[in-house]
Amino acid sequence: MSDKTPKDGEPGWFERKRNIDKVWYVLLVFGAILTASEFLYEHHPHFAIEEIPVFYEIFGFLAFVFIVFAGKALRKLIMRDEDYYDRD
Amino acid sequence: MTAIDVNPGLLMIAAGLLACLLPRVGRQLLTLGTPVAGLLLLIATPMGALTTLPIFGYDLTLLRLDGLAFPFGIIFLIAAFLNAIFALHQDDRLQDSAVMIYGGAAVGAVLAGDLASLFIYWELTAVSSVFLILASRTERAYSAAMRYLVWQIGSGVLLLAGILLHYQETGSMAFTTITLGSVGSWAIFLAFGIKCAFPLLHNWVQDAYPEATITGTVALSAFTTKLAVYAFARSFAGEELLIPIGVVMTCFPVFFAVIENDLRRVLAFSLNNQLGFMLVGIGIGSEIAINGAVSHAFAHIIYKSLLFMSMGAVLYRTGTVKASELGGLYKSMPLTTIFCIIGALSIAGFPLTSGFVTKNLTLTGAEYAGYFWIWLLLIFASAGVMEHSGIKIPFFAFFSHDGGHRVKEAPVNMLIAMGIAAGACIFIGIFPQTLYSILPYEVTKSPYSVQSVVTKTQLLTFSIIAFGVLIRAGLYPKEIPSTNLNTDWLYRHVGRYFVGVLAYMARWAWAGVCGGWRATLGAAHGLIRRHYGPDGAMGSAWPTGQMAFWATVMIAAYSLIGFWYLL
Amino acid sequence: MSPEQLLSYIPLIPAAGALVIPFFASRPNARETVTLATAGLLFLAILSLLSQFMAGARPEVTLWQVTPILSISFRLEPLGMLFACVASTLWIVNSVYSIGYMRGHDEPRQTPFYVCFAVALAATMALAFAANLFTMFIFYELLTLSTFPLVSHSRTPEAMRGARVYLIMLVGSSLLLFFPAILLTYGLAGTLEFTQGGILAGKTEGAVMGILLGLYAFGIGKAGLMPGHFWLPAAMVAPTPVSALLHAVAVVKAGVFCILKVVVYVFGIDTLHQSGQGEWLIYAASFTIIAASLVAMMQDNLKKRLAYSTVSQLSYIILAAALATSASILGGGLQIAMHAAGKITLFFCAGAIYVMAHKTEISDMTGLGRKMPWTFAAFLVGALSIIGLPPLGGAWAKWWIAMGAIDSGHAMILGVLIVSSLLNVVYLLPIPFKAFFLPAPRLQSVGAAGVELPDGLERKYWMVVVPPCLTAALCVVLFFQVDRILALLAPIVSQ
Amino acid sequence: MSAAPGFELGHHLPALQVVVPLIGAVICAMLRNGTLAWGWALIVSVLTAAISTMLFVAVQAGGTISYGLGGWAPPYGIEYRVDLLSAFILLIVSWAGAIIMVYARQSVMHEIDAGKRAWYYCMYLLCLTGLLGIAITGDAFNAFVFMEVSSLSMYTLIAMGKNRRALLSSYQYLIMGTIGATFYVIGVGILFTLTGSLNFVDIAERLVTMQMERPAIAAITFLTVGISLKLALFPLHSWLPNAYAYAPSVTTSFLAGTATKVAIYLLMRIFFSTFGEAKVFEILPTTTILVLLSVSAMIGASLVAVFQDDVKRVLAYSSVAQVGYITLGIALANDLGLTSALVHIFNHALMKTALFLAVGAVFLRIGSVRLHDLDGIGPKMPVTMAAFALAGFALIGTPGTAGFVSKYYLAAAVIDKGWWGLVFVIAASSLIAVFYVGRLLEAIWFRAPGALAQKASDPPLSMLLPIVGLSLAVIWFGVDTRLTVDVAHNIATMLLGGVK
Repeated sequence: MSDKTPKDGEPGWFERKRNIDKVWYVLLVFGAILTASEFLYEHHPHFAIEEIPVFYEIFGFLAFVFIVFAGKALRKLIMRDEDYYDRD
Repeated sequence: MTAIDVNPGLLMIAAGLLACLLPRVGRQLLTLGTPVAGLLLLIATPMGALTTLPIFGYDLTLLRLDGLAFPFGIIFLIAAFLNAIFALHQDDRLQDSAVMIYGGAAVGAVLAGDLASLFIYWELTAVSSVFLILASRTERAYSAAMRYLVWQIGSGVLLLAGILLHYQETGSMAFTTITLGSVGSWAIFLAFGIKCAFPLLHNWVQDAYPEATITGTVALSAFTTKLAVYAFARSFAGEELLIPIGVVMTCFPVFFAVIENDLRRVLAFSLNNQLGFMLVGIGIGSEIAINGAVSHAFAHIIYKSLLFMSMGAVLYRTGTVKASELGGLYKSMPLTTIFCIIGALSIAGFPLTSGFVTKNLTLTGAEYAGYFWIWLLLIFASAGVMEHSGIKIPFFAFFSHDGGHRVKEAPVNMLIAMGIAAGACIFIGIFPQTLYSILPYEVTKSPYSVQSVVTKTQLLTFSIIAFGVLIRAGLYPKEIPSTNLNTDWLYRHVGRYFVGVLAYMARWAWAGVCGGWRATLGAAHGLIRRHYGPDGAMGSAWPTGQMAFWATVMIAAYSLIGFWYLL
Repeated sequence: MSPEQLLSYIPLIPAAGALVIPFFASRPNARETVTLATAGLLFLAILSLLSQFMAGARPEVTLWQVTPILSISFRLEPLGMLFACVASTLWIVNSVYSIGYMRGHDEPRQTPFYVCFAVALAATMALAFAANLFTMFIFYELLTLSTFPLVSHSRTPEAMRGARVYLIMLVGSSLLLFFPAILLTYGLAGTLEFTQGGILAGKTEGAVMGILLGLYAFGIGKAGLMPGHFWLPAAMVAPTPVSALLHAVAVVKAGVFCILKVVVYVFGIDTLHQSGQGEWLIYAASFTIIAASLVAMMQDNLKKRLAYSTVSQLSYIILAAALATSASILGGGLQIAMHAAGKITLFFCAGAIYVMAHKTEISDMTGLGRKMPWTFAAFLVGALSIIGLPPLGGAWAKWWIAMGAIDSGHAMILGVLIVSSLLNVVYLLPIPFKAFFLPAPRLQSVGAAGVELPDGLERKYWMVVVPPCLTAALCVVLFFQVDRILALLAPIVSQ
Repeated sequence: MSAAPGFELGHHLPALQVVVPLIGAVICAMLRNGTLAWGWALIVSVLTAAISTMLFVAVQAGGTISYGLGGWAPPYGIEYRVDLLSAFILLIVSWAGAIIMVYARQSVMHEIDAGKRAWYYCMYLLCLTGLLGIAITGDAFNAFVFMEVSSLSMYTLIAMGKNRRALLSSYQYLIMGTIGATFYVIGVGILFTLTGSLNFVDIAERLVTMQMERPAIAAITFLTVGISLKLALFPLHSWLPNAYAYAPSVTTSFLAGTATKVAIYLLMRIFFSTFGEAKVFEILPTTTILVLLSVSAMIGASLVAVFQDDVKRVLAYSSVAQVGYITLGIALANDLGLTSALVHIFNHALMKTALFLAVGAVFLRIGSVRLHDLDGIGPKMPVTMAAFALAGFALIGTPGTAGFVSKYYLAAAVIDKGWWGLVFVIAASSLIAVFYVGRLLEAIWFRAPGALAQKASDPPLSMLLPIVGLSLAVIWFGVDTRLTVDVAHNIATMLLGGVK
């Protein structure tokens, strides 16, 4: 990446489908490694729920999905035009 | 009072006042130099230092340094310094001055030992900071500034009322632990709460911060709310009510952040959520939890400044921070992108960043105290932080689809400021002991246990994977130019009609009062004129006969009355 | 000079000035020199008196024993000392400002203007020193009469109407209520002399006291307690220096000063407080505080808005008097000084804007800040002081009044103070904020003559710009010097 | 009396008090030249004033002076009896006469035809004689004679006005005055039949032993109503505004300052020295009646004054109202009330004379006293109008002026009596005064000058001096109340001491 501003029309590194896929797979692999590592150390759970296998993975995933969908639902309720307050 | 016992806040304020008289270079020297001088002064001040000034029957404690005040003082001065660097590109007398006074007031409040001084600084932060919003010089900013000011000054006068009630009750002006119970203590609690953006009292943050200037928002994000956190830590540590409040604060902004289009407003929601973590820590009140809150505030100021700086840089270059208009900036502003990602990772709490080492303390505090649901919700909120600050900010600003902005990298001074902040985030992440050493209580445990590193990484990584899944499936909500309603709807929309109706009624009543008054006077005037005017019975010249008649009447009346009395 | 001599000569200084001024009618510079010299001399005399006062002097003089009962007497006590200090200090600033305003605006009849001004000041001084109700009443009326020509200065039909309302309301209330109140007081107490602890102490109780308080509160119409406040907005037809000094300092302050003095020296703080007869006045004052603020919000004319703001702020002092505790009385005393400094600043600015840009309506002032930064900066400082924010003088007044409210068991009055402060924010701050931070709409960026306002206005009309800056600075100074004022006032509450 | 060289002359002061102006009038009638007549009248009136002053000093020092006229000892002969009350009234009347005479020359030259001027001065002196006579005589019938002397000459003085309506006003006044005098003389007649005496003191002594029977009540009735007509007590005031408005300026001033005051004196004499306070006020509901009438005057006449467009009429109605203040003080029949009444007699004479003199000066300059014509005249006649303003303030009762002193005492008297409501009536009446005086002052000082006013200027010194002097006196007696209040208080004590 250079300091020069890229030319128009030339897609950046992150805009190529191939690269994005690369990132995505790296991420998945990293996730898999993390999940595997769970079984390699001694657990000191404070709460019972932590004893559920892959609790953090599931919780993180579901929490995220829940937040996004809840947000979508919320939009129906509270979203207004951009100039909502500027109108008189 | 020896030189060493000066409250560095006063130094900043004085410099701020001086700054508005100086030319640009002098001002810049001052904005950069004074925080450094303040830091040196603060570090040189021995712990336990106390300066009191008797005035109008009270002892004002101008300087009181202890373990709690010290880290806040340090970080406020650092924030002021960072902000000074970040603002070097601009030549704005007013903002330079206001930021210094604002920061100085925050430092002053932290180091003040009595409630009267606290009140003074409290109001000073409100008044000085409003200029950072006004300085945008737009109608929107002006309106937001007025709303902001009403909230802030409302907090101030409520604080004043609370202080006086508290004083009457306890006879003490000391700024120290207050037990919730009396009216006064509740007023103080609420006053702090407004400034700390309690749920339902929070909206001024999201309302005003995004309207402030590029540099102004950075300063705003650092001082006001964290001053409130300090005040809570000082006065209401261990107050259990703060725990549910804090938890609600961590959770509910994340939903709003998801759908918010203005990225600075997203950060403002995120600010709210972070404050929740701190309040939970304070509410738990154990040594570790307090440490967690304080350290979290410390780290938070840095990475939140960093994030606001990066968004500021984007705004500076592209003229917008709307997610729907941005994207692909990593090509034009690579360094900014990197710094922003570091900030995002920090706020999300990845290992090796400052967020990890500080949030960990709070979570540990919750774990130790056995608050399961609290803990669970905090974990949930952490995933939420990952969503809006960790992913949304960098993704939509710098990646996503290309917004078509072909701009230059941020100015050098901004890059330096961001670089320092990013460095600090990582430095604290790697060497947490440096931060731990200045916390109020001793920290014995390293945050880097295998378990905590692994579990937190799992949580965050799978959040990112969820993001990937959603976005590849096309389920992630699009960024839409929009206004999302919030509690400010109550006073900006409903309130407007309400005020409209009220004003109409007031006008009507007023006109009624004035008109009624006038009509009464007019009627009285007419009546009097009819009888006493030149043509009235009393006012006209009587003919002689009428005069004689009256003379007779009088004789008759006198006689009758006289005789009657005699009988 | 002995304090007794000073006390009797001080009101004569402006009176003498008033006599000398007409001789220089044809030479404006000499005439204004006389005004300034008189103001300066008065200030020095007050300073000298103040130093002796602080050293413990409590001079008393009886100038004239009109009848065995009635006398024109002066006695120096803390409230009067404070009031005299405030009025004389601000007169100097105001004189400079008047010159700038009257000349900048090419006003007619300048000689009578300065004469009446000096007479009003003489009346104010005498009022401040009044040792009994009779003396107070006499100079109260003189003040009304001497300011009538000032209010009606422009002689337009509108000005005459306003001045008529002004006169009738003030004289009417004083005749119908204040005068009977004095007589009733004499009937009950057998004396009219102001006495520490109150002359009514132990002389009456119950409803009579409440009624008497009502007669005073509404009879002293200058205090502007609603619904007797109409005269103040009506008086805004006066030239701004008049509005500034008289309607921010001398006249309205004379009203609340009288009420404070009556409460302290006629009723007695403790007597009134224990009787509970001041209760209704607390609510009447609170109502005025809030209602006047609301009405102020509706005004687009700057001076009208300031007038209603004054009505609201004055009721703080009435509230303080009604609360009748040591702290509240101190707060009321402070408010006299603090509000004077703050409000005169605002009026000065209003006048300066009028002189420089010919604007009277707030909606026309958007964007003017760049052309007249000092003026609006001073306005901002004054406004912040009125709101009661530190580090400006106004904060202490509210602090002590709030304290008094708590002491007297009326904690909910704090709510009134809070709401009032917020309302102040809402109706005062938009003025400087819009002037500074919003662009001037195209049409409004031009002055009365249809040309764009030139630069350097403030340098040209410095005589109307420097005074508000000075008084704004005074607001800051007062914050830090509050100890001195409190020390001055302390004797009234110590038995 | 003291054994000073002027012993003989001093002994005859009471007689001289009346005789000097009487002879002066006769001589004046023989003078043809107006200016000469004025000079003579001035000398006479000043001499009269000097005599009254000496009398006043003498009475104050040595108590009541009784002077038997024509060698007959009272009660059979006519007695001139100068007590403090008489001396006080004499002082007011004669000084008013003298001061107005200083002023008169220019004004009379302007308003009276050259041929009639000497005649005018003659009438003036004659009127003065009558008024002084009423005040000095101790004989009820003699008082009637003097009443007629003063009234007849007053009718002439009024009728000499240039305005055609002056004649009509004079005629009305004549009728009402005659009715009043007739009632008076009827009252005196009844008294004479009852007691067989005409001497006030003698009557009083005889009445003490008598019950209040119907004849006595009839006597009081006729006397009161008769005198009420003379003093223009509401509702018998109606002759006054026209008389004041259309008479020549000098006449108006003289009338306003003296005539009603002397009538009030007579009323007090009848009430307090003859019948005695106990009979009049305790047996009969005089207080109630008088208070009602006074209050009606104070409010009603004041209200009328507000709407008048002729300045002299404004002031005339104001006089009716001010008489209400005085009769209210009398009606209260207590020490403070009488004090206030007496003080107000003095103060009102001062200020009303000043006001009318000032108005006369305006008439001299612009030939009109319509309010509209006075617009903006203040700056053109600054000294006159400043004096007018001062006297106007006094009329309102502004503190620091004489008017305040009287009102203060009246209010105090009302409170002394416990009648709180009346305090508000007094205040309300003062407030209405603010309106009618304010209206005048606003036109004079705060309006743009009209065509007539443009040409105005201060009058000659001879007119200016009395105006300024009187208005300054208004202030002086507002601040220094030693003379007025102390004397009034002494008189009140004397009158309430009852019939000796």
